[in-house]
Amino acid sequence: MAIKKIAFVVDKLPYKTETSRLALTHAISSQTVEIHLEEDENITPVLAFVGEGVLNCIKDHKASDVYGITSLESHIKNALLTDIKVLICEEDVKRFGLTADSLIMDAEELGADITSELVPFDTIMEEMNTADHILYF
Amino acid sequence: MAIKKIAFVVDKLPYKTETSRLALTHAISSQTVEIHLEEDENITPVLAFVGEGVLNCIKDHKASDVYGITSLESHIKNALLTDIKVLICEEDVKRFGLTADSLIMDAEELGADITSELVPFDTIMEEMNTADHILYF
Amino acid sequence: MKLGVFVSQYSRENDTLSRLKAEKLGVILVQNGVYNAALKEDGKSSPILDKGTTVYALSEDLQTRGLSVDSVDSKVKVVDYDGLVDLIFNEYEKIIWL
Amino acid sequence: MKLGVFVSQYSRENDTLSRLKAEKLGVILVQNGVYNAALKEDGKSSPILDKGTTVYALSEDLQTRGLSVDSVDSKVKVVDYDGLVDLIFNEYEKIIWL
Amino acid sequence: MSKLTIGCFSSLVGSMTTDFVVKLAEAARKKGHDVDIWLSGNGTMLSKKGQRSFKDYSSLEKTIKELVAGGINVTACEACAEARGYHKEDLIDGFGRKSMDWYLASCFSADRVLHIGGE
Amino acid sequence: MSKLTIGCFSSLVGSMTTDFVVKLAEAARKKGHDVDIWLSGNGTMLSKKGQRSFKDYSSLEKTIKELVAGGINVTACEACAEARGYHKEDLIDGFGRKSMDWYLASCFSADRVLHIGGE
Repeated sequence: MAIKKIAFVVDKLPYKTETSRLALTHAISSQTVEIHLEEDENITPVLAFVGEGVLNCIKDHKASDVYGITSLESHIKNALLTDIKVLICEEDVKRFGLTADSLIMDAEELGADITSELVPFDTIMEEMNTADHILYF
Repeated sequence: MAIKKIAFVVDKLPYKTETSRLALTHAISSQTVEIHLEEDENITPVLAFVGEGVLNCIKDHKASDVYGITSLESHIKNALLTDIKVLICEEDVKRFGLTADSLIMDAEELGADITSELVPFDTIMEEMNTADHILYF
Repeated sequence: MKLGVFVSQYSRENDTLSRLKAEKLGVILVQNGVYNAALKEDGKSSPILDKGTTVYALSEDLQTRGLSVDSVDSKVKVVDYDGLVDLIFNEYEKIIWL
Repeated sequence: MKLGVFVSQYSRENDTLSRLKAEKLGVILVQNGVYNAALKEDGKSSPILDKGTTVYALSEDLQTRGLSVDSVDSKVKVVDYDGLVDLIFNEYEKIIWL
Repeated sequence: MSKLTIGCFSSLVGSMTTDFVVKLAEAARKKGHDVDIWLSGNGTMLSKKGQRSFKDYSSLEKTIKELVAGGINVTACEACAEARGYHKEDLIDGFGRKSMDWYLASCFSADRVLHIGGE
Repeated sequence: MSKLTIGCFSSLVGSMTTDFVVKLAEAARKKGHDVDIWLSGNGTMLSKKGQRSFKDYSSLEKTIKELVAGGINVTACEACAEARGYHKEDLIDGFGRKSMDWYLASCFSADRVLHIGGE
């Protein structure tokens, strides 16, 4: 069985452009990629937030109330719901004075089984190292 | 006679987006603005390059040869040809290790009478101060 | 001149802002500029707040990004779109957007 | 991993670049990234050139901006689009664009 | 009553700049000000008819048409639009299409100008 | 022969990113490589038919149609295009329009991927 790993790495702020949003929607589209592949082929996505990208993970976005658009928060929760590994760089979280309490760590209310993981940058680097391709958003 | 001064200040690099190009084309469009105004009204544009914006003024752009598009250089020369005051911040020029020799200082070959001026930032600040409106590109 | 400067990006170093001189200078944080109002990078609030100018931040853009009004530095005045209109017409004569 | 990093912007400080670790790391300056190859801001060449990695710059993007190949720092190898293709396929396995 | 001219150059579908412009114009109008909006560069995107409304994108066509009906002037740069393949028939009803000097003339008569640049 | 997939997300009319993508694809094709180009976000602009050619903007429609005729695959993100008001009939002949998973499948079979992000 041929499975390829693609690392989606987000280091841009939310809402300035749609960069981080497209990272999320493309990662989630791995759920339907089989229709384009052979029977024994698949893709495993891994999603990592680094640098200013970790600010996408601050919880309680009001983008929908204020501007009528889906928030990055809801995209991240959808990623968890579809069992995509979500990694957040702990050095950057610390640098910005944030803690797990202020971040989107789970999507329990949607019924997601997995949670976001705060990990050292080296862990994210290792994911890039073992990925077949890196999409750097 | 009511004349208003508009300061076009460029602090963005060329070619990344069309920002600096639009600053030039809008400044030059002051030449035809009378059609929208009363008989005794007019606009005096002043164009200033500051910060990384001064890099627009490096001469000898090959944008046309390489990518088939008008260069910022030809826009700046057109501005001089239409007698628009062109100011370049001398502190920034110095910071980037440039001199007047490496900059677009005139458009003699097109028959322009005026030249670019290397001036201290304070002079540019004073132009902003006396302008009616500032368009910061 | 009374100059209002919209800062729309999160960048703690802002060369342009630090060079501007005006009789009255105000900073208005919008879009990703609002991170400057709330984040303490390496434990320090944004240098933009220490220029001695009045600093405003747009409440709608704070909320969009999950930044509560409570998390905003005490130096910053929070305004909404209505408040922006009043700043533009009543407090400043010229406005630039960085 | 053999990682080729396209740098498309002029920014002397590059947090991302300084964190990346790879068995083989190369920097490829394109678009406004090419200013890093030629400018000496405050008399110093760009810190990006001092990372000990091989640095390339795209000749077409240098010329577009009025930067002659002669003005490029001696640490930088100048390549054209043809050369980029070879770098992508022969020198690196994975590529990212900053 | 004073006049505000907003030049919107940077906006991309998917960024929040057009949203900002529309909300600011709405708030200014409510307070009785005149508002001109100039769309240039990628900002001309806002003038394109028939943008499908998705939850991931703010859908501004309806709001801005109401603003135009309420007296706001929205004009797009003709050359910038054509360069993007937006022709006359693609323009939202009620919007204008002019050359760049229109923006300067609008600034001439404006009490305040907010020029939002290109990045 | 190897395959290069290029994801072009950032490109704006007026920036040089689409130019970069087209020139790189051309050079790779000349050396015998397969090339897939995925246009997403503002990159979908490149797929819009009828962009008028001005000297201030690189006009890529002719070049990229030749590349497609020569075997390069160019596919635009359907949702991103619709959100911008680019409908099926606006698509340049020979280009594809697919959902996002197409890009991942293209990456699956690619030897090299150059993903150009959004700013």
